Amino acid sequence: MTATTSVTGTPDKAPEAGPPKRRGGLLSRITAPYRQSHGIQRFMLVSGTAISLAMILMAIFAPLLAPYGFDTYQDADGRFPTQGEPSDRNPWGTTVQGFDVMSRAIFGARTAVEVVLLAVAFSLMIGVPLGLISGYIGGWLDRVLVLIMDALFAFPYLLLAIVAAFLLSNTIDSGIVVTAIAITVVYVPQYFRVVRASTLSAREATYIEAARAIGAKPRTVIARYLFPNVIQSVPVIATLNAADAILTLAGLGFLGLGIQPSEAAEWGYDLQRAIADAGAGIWWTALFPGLGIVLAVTGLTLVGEGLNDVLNPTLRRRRVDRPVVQSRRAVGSSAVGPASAPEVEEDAGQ
Amino acid sequence: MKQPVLSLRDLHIWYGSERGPVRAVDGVSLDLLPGETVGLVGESGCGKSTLGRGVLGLLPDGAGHAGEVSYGGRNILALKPKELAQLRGPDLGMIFQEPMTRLNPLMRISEHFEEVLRIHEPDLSKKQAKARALETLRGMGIPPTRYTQYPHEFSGGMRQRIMIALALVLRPAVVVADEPTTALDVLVEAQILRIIADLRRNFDTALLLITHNLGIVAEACDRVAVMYAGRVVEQGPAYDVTTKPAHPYSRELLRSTISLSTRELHSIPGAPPDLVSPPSACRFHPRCPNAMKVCAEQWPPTVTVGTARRSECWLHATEDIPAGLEAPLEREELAVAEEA
Amino acid sequence: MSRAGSLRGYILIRIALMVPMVWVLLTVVFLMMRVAPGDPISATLGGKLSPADLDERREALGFDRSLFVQYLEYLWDAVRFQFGTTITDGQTIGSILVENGGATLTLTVAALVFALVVGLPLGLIAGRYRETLPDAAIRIFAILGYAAPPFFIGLLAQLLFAKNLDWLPASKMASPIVQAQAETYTHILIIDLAIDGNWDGVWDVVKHLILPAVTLGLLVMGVFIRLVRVNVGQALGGDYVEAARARGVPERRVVSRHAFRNALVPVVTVMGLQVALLLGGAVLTEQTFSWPGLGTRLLQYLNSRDYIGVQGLITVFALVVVVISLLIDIINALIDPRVRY
Amino acid sequence: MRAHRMAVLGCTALLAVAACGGSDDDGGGGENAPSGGGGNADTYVLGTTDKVVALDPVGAYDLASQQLIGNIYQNLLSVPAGGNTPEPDAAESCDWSDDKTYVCKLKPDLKFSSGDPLTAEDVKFSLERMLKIADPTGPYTLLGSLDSVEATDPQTVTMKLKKVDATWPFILTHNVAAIVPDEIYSDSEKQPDDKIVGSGPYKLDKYTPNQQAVFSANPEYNGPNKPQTPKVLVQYFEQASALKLAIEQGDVDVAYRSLSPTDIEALRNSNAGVKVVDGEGTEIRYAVFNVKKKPVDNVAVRQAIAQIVDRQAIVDSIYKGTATPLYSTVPSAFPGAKESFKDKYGDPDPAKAKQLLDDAGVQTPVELDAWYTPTHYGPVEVDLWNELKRQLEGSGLFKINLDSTEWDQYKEEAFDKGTYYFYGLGWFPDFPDADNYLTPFMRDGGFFVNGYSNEEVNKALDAELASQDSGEREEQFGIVQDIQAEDVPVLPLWEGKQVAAVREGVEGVEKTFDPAFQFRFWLVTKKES
Repeated sequence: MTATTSVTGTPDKAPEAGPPKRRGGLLSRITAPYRQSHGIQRFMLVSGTAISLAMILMAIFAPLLAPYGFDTYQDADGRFPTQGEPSDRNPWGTTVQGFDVMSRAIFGARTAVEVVLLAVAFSLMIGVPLGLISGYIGGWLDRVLVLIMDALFAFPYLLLAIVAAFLLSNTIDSGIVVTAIAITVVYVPQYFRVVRASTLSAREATYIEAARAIGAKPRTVIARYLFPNVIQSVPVIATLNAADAILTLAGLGFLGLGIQPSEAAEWGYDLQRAIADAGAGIWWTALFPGLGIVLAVTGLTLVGEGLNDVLNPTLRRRRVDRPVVQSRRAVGSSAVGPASAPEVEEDAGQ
Repeated sequence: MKQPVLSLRDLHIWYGSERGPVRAVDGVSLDLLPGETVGLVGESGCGKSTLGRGVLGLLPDGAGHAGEVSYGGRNILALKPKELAQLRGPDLGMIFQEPMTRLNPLMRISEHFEEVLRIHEPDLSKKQAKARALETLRGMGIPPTRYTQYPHEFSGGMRQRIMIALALVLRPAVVVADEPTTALDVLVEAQILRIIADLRRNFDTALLLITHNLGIVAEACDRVAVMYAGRVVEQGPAYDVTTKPAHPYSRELLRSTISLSTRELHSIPGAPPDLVSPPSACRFHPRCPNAMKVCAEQWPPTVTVGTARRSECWLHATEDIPAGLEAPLEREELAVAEEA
Repeated sequence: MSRAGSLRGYILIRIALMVPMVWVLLTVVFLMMRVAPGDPISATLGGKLSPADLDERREALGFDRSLFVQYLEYLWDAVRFQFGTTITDGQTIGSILVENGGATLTLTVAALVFALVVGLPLGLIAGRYRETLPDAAIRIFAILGYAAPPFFIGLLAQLLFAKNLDWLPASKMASPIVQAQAETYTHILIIDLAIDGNWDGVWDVVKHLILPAVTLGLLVMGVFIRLVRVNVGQALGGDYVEAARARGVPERRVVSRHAFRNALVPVVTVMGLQVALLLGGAVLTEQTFSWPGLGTRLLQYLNSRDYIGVQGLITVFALVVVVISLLIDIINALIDPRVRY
Repeated sequence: MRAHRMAVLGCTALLAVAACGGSDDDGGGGENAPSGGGGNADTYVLGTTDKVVALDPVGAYDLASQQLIGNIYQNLLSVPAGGNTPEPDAAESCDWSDDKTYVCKLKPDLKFSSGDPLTAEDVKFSLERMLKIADPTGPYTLLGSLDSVEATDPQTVTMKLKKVDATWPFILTHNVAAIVPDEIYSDSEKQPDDKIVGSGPYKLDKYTPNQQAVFSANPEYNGPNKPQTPKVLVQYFEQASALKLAIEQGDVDVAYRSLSPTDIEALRNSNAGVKVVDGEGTEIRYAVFNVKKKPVDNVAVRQAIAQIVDRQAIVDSIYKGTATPLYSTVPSAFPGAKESFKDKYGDPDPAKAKQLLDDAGVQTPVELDAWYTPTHYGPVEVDLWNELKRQLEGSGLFKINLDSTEWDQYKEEAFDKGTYYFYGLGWFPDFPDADNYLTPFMRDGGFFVNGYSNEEVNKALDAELASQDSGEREEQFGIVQDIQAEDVPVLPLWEGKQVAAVREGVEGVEKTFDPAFQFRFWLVTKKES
């Protein structure tokens, strides 16, 4: 779902950037979407966050959670069987290479989170400032940047990632960095476009003129005034960016261009090796990496969609229960008065 | 004596909101005689648009209602959606305020007409339908050559005329016009008003004209109902109410209307009340210059103050005020902040 | 000023706008390929040719000249649709397009059709009954469709429908006999078979097409569902819908005729981007189903480190997306009169 | 077979299949199985994941291309199925007129599928064209010892060699000596893939690269190998899993080359109307030491590694019975093969290895870098090297850092720059003779330039090349193999079986599995099902 323009419904219409909301604490700003959401949105937001958090925790505490290392092939009493059935020694069975499926799955989360953090960080660091500067300063710089970014938009993002991985695989040896760079190349235009749009609309806002009027230098205007406002729509893009990063990582792994097993556990690679097993009725080697990818991406997309619904006011349907209407008669004693039915003058009208 | 074509009996329409029910229409009774134009005036936010939409049953899902809107012997509010849809068009018509967004941008004007005609009069042939539409449009001053153009190719005024034509092509008995001219400039407004005036002569249509412009009411309406905070505080013949308003709010409203003869501006202090928890008893008492103690404690009676005129105010029933409550209501000086 | 006049003007502007974009694209591809160290020739034929032969080959293809000269030559070739001949199997990019383009075209079109046929109605239902259970179910389905990578869905589909149920063929574009008999007129198998009137051949290709098209279609369907849902939701609250209801137009017709039609406009505008997503997904889908498309060829050239092949195909992919987004802008103008005006 | 034989893209030479669990469809009716009585079907379909590089012999040194070329063109001599000595094919008879001149007489009225006659002129044209074009992806280097070729008369070809070469008759059986029509083929450019003409048993009717190749029996063919099935379709697949599903569904009658070990094991145990056939193969996998680089310059280190490596464990856990342990670079199928490594090191024994290292005063654990290439030899390669790492580290004597790079960089680093000193390579036969498995590895650093040179080895190789007596040659081969085990410049690991999955009713596939590694279309028949 990289078509972010579709995320906010109408393309290029940035959410109105009113004056900065009152400086609620960071926590209240983070939990604001949850409080505002209700019904289905809340379910999506909450479940999405739960899954994503589970993934992140699994990644952080991988060494504690996983029974073995990601490339352990034996324990006290000898080697693991290859493609062994799930047993108490290997709760989720073993892969064709004799690794423990559960440990690979858990460490796979770590690799995924690493790539996601790197990719999102790179994309943010490049995309957002570019968008801000281009939107605020405008002129020929803006036109050139827009042209380049639109061109990059035309690229199918997986192809760009494949070629980038293909080109960089010799220079940079860590697969994780290569994948992250590949995804960054694709995601910078997304941030650029959204941030630029909201900068353009925020630029005209009165409080920006006021800041300029009191002599603020462009840099401070951008940093102190524009940035907090424009950042509002970035989390939605970030979650989808993360989801796509995982899919790209898996795609590269499947094509053999991603991370080698000796370097780290990667779901895409494990899934690709497990395709032959699945054909042979060995279900556990393919199921868990596949599930890992699907869950991680679903979690992130749910958060993205939930956030988008909350941030996009036009979508909110006031799901408020129908009030019970009591006619005035039933209202308490305070309003004493003639029966509500007005006397109708018989001879009304000419 | 003509039977009213549409009569509202103690109509309540409340919206659900986080802070509790918004009592937009809170007990309104009003009648509409065939061919009669009734003006419904009041400040914005007093519930007149809600009432207008309530008549056609165009309420959002979360709205609760009570009381009766009877048309042709049936209570519209109790009708099933299918029956209500059959009524809208041939019997009940509506004209909206903003013409720019009221036509489907992807459909030609001809398609709009063919759609509504084919739904309500299926046996009409395409040619007859087109003739009927063109005839109504000609009445609105829109040339047949533009029949197949798209909405975005018309000006605001033209689109409003098309909307009116669409509402009238099925010759409804009752038309609710929700501020039809507010979005238009004065010249176009005059044309629209002349068209509306013709309604009564050509089609004997009853018209509920919702507006906040008292000038229009004086000029185009037979009777007028003044609405405040969800209730009709005064109703009666347009001429009488506009020249000799009975209810203090009507009087204040007329005084703050700008006309060529206005010397100095007058405005009613305070702001329209919060409909979630409206002021007790007479809702105008916080802003009413003639407010008495009783006004804040007991609900004012609806009193007949003239031929077919009623007003809901203790001033008309000073004799019934319980002892000691007739003294004027002291009010602390309104702080400026509260004023805004 | 006839309406067509402004449409033609509109198209000319769009085409004019496309030229700088294509120029930027070509530059990006050119630079990207030069990022890697060494030059394409030594990378591809390094191990096989003696240094002397390598130099001679490099001269032949002009990789020894300055980067800028190479760049100008590359642009000049691109303008004349010469994207170079591959090093490993000496094919011109044009011939590759002719040979494998048809398969990718068939697959992406079928996937798009599936995504629209399934996505739009679901989006309509979700938009119409927002915040209800069906809405939630449809949205989850859309997300899962996107979240599961094509090769995972493809694998499951092959195991279930091809292996265990044996309803559908598991891979390839046609069964061996059909493919052997097919004459080539347009290099698009299904059309060639149709030209021959070989209808059970066509049916055979359709059967082979179902699994890959659905697998790839799921990737894009999610976006359509969400788009239609958002726009139908907004349209149902819109002014012209309320006006239509006031005219007694029944709710079912309001939803399908007014809300849905207007919700389609943004779907068309975003179609261009979906083509890019489809082409990306096509690489994985073709690999899983042994589909002889451009994606498969690109991977072959990647594995044989054939820079010219990779560079040519990537340029073609990007140009296809740009051209299609131009076409879509024009379609958009046809559908939505406001754009033309 | 020169170095770039390994340019076989993405193929696991070893085919292994995992048992197909879940509900097995019974004999999944292939919808294209022609109905009709018990006679032989007129078509069968061969499925493979190989990638064909070229169909003109000039540009084809990879195994995938040669599977087709062997059926399209004729050679003067060819190795019949199951045999391992060259027999006359297009030639009536061939013989040495002196130790450096080889004369062949052609059979009368041979024709190409285009109708053009096949004469000595064509043979001369084919050989000279091969050397003139010298395509980098072609096998032209095999004709290194050819000095000149003359068509003394329309039916006789006289070839003069630069040096005595007993393997020359074998080289004539190789695709490098395939006979092409001089009327159609050019002597400066490769023939396009869709205009291929040969005089072999089958002619190519239709070819869509990496999709399908359509063959039908060549009407003009009159040689020893009569086609039994008139039409043969070759289907190309991208993934082994898709190929396996195709054979199970009956879309394909024979699945040959690159089913994964898991696939083959599954097909072996499944009853989906598919059975697995195999014959000994001659593909080998071995590790190479750059004897000039620390720490493998010390022979004791290399011997210790040879002592620890457990070939049986590798074959069982990774290749699931589609490969067998290899104790010398010469595959066991060849006359003159000798299990020198087994004789010298016996069973794997880390203690003996430790002894070897202590005697040489080598500090343990020895830190070693090892390299493999992930895609070139297929996905199973990484498992082989993981296993080697586990075994060597398991002995406590070594610390292995494993690394992998893409194929072209791998060749550059290993052969040209020599930075890699312990890495894996594979090899296919050019012709079924032990020399083809010793000279390229042992003579002066071999094709991988590992810096190893041994006078005694070179002397023995010269002797076996010069002698015509097979007994004498086998003795020389033995000497070279023993030195190989002693100096361990190269560490043989396993030799792969040729394996294929075939549907019931398909006969003759196992007959073509022999050291020549050529899939002979004409041997295969398919019963009407």
